[in-house]
Amino acid sequence: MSSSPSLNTWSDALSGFSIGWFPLGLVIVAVIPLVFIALYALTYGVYGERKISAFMQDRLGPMEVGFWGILQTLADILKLLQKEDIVPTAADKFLFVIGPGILFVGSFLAFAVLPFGPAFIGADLNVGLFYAVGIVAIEVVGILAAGWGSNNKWALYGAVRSVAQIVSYEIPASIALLCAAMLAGTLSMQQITVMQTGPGGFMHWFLFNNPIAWLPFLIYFISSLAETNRAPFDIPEAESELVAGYFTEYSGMKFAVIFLAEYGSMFMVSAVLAVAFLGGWASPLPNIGGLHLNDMTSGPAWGAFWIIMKGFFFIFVQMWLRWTLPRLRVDQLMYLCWKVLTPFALIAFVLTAVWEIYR
Amino acid sequence: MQELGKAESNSTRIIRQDDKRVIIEKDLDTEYMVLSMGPQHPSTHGVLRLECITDGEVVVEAEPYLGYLHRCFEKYCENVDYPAIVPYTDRMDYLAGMNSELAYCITVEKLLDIEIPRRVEFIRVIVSELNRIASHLVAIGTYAIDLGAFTPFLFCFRDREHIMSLLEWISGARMLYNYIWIGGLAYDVPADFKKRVAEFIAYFKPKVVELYKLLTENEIFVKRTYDIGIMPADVAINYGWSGPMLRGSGVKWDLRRNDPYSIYPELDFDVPVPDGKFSVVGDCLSRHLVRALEIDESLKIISQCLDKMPEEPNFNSRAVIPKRIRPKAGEVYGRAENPRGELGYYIVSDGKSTKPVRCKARSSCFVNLSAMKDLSKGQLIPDLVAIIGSIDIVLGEVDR
Amino acid sequence: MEEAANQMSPAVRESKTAYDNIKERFGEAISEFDANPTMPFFEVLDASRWVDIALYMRDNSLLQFNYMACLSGVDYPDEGKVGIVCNLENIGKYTHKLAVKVKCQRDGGSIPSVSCVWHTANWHEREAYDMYGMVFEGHPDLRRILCPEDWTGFPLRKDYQVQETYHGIKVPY
Amino acid sequence: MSEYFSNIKTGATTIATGMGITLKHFFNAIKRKGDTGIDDADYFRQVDGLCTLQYPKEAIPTPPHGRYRLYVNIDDCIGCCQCERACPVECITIETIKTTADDLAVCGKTSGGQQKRMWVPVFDIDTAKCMTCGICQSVCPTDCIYHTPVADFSEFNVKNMLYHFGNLSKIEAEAKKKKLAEQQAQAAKEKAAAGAAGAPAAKPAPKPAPKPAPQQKEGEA
Repeated sequence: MSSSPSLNTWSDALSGFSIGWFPLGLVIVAVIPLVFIALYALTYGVYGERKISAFMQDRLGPMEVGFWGILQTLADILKLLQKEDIVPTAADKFLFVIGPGILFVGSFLAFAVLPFGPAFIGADLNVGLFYAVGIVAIEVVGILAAGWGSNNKWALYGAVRSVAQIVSYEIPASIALLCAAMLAGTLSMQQITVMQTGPGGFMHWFLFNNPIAWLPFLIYFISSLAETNRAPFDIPEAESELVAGYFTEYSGMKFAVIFLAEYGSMFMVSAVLAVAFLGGWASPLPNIGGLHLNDMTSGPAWGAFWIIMKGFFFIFVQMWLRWTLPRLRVDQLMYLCWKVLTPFALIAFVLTAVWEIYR
Repeated sequence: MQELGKAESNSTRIIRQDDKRVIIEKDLDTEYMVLSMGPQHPSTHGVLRLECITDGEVVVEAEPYLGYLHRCFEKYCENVDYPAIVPYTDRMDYLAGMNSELAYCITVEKLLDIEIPRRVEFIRVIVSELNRIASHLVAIGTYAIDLGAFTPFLFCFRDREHIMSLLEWISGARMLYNYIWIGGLAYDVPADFKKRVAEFIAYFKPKVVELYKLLTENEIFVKRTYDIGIMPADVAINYGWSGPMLRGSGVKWDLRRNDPYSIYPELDFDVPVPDGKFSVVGDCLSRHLVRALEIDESLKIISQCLDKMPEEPNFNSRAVIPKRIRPKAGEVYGRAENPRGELGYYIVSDGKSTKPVRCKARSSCFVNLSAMKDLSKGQLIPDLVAIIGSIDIVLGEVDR
Repeated sequence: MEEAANQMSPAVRESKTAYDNIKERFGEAISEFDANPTMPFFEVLDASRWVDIALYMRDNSLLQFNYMACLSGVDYPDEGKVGIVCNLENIGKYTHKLAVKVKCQRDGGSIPSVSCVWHTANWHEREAYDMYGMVFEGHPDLRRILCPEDWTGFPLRKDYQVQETYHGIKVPY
Repeated sequence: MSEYFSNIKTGATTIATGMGITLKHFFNAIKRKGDTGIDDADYFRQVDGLCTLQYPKEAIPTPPHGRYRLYVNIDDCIGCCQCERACPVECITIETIKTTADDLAVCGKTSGGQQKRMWVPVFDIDTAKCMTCGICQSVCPTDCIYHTPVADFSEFNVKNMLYHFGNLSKIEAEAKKKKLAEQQAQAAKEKAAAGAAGAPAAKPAPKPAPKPAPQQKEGEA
């Protein structure tokens, strides 16, 4: 009872701390996401996926570098850094080089509007959600550049598939997010989160606040898998069909950048999902009587903790799905998008509108 | 409406409508792309090369190219003694070495006309059925990988590992056994072998059910394989298909039943063929189902063999092996049901030398694969991968 | 002759019955029946009629050899010939099996292709051509199948000498 | 339309079943399979959970008659060269020198009590070529060549894969060869002399017949 509020106070104090005019505390809070991204990509993203997949498959996974192989990713990155940077002779060099860059930038630009806590958001745009959806779609350009620039037939197939897939799945994904925006009445990510905070903890989240929200929630989750090329929608990189899809020709650091971008956008869509339906940085714990759990676990540092945890949870689900399911075929993918997800998204849209009117 | 033909390029089609008016339809000017799939490709199961002519993602024609793993098996056979061929047969179909050895040994025994002790026959059937399970596990597992599911593959390999251990225990090697010899076996089985195999069956049965739930019943898997690569029964026979491929087309043809060898006539087992309820007869799913069901049948056979196997203390498994194998002049075509189909050996002996004059291996994969060109017409690339996977080729046996 | 027929195992007797049917139709074009117990066979003496015989064997309602189990090339250096051995049988109706031999001259000889009769023969004939060098007339796609296309010689002939180098690579190991 | 919904339903349920299975395995990862071998009675009681082993540290034991690295107990070898002839990949090279009569005692007997009549200065096995088929083992009359269960014997230099089992050093071998040659020459001379004296000329043996050996024994002694 006594320690938790002090942590909360500490959290508040941290964000309020400043040396003269310089808000050092806020800067520290602002650094959290950047440090986090690096740490996340290194540990949870790559190492976590390898370990999770290993455990699901009755394997041990990486064990050699560090305790239980925890430093494996670092070793891999060192290896990738040392590798010769190869650009195929027949490749379109400009596109080949710029492709991974666009991918990387596209996946990390969206972090700008991600509210990492009540105190920190890179840019609280009033069209934040719209921006996030739009900027993630820039990846298509990067993938197309990488696939075309490689001058490889497999890469071209991967790129073509990817473009068709991502552009198609933008539609149900956007409509599903629109439902959340309608529930919140705003497009600002921070405002959407604020709408879902309250003393009731998770009771205020759209998902538990509102039975209809489950539908857009699921639709967005499925679409987000497709948008980040995760299984069972990993047809652009389908390793058993297209060798490695659009990044067949990449090696060394360019490959690492593509990889990092993939994990970046994985977290991105998970965080957007958390913001839109699960209250972003809002603490899930409710105030029960005299026990002010919610108040205790709120604040800038706690906020960052909660949104990261929520994001991680969805990444875990993404990995879990990936290591369970076979891959869809191109036409089945389109079937799912246009004949299942899009109609249901539209239905969800109408239902949400009705809910909003008659609530 | 009737398509009269293609003119100039494939983009222009001349179509005659009902009123005899001829119209020329012009599409976007596209070209076919030649896509070389393999020999280094994740889903060609080794070093098969397919030269695909593709129209977008649609395969217009796929021509297989073989020979990247050609190791002159037949030339070798003409230069080594009969017993020394056995280790080479292992290396042909390296996933089912016991079955390859069995096929070769019964062929030579047919030529030698010798009687094999019953216990040897039982052990032979047990090990070759164990190996059949192992081989089908690889087939199912790699098929899952082809379709993008990685976990079932590793589950399959985990269980296959136990079979490998069992076979290593009796033969001394994990994959290339040289265990079944002409006229006998290299060793008798260890004392606890029967018990351990029984334990394996008890362990393995729930794992198969789990595998079915994880893979075979999965809707995505079913959708990926249902109605893909259909081969009608008569065409399959004409192509010389055999084994699970032929049974997948609905022909109840199993050499263990139809041309029985060893002690199979005494054993009670079914020959699974698809009934068309869960799959279209002859499609990839049927072939997968046949393999999955055959695992159950093999388990049945093994448990029967364990019950019926005669116990003979101080059994000498090499008792009837001829000192010098020199068959009388003649020729023989002998065969056995391999996990992949009919594995036949055509052996010619001149009666003078201890080396065969001609030893041809009729490999099942080689024949099954020859239908690839027909099967692949008009399929999508992901379906092409599904079809190759369902043929379950082992390039060691295709190229020999 | 009677005695010989009585000594035959049931399987060989079945083959003999099938053979008699073919003999009746083709007479001199095929040789006598070789009733060995391991692989009963007959030889096609007039190779030019091989496709007719094959078609008859496949389509005759009493024969229906619809399944070609194996087609192997064989070298007969003593006779100066190379040939093929086809193991045929029926799937579904009958249990009879029969092997057929067709031979041709070692140098420049040719055998009619039966790949139009049994699709199995397509690749098997390519293999036989690859290894023994007999030409299959009417084969849709007669190329080498296991050896590289520019390989010289036919490896399974008894008098085969391996080439010294192949594209600058030393061949004999 | 009902098919449409039933499709979605089967899809969802089968995916959920699959995910249940993988999650079960995920939580089962706290357990690990042991590394007892197949000949142990507990083998199938320890198979739950993670099943991979960290190879160089842990390994599945190879069974007692595992067919891996070849070993030659050269003390038992009688130099019959049967393994060399039987080997399908020709990975065994043997050179033998006939033992001179006075050396028979030095040469010794096999563990089976058979008198050895050959020095084996060279008994090389190229384990890099060996395909562990076990044919040499099966033809050996004294069971002196056999596969051991040592499965991991990798080397950085392929030349180290050539195992030497010969029981004579090069110098010793030279000496023995010389000795044999001398004796043979002497035997041939004697024989020639004997032949010239008595019986119609025996072949001036370039290759010594096995018979003269005992005669020599007397001469030498």
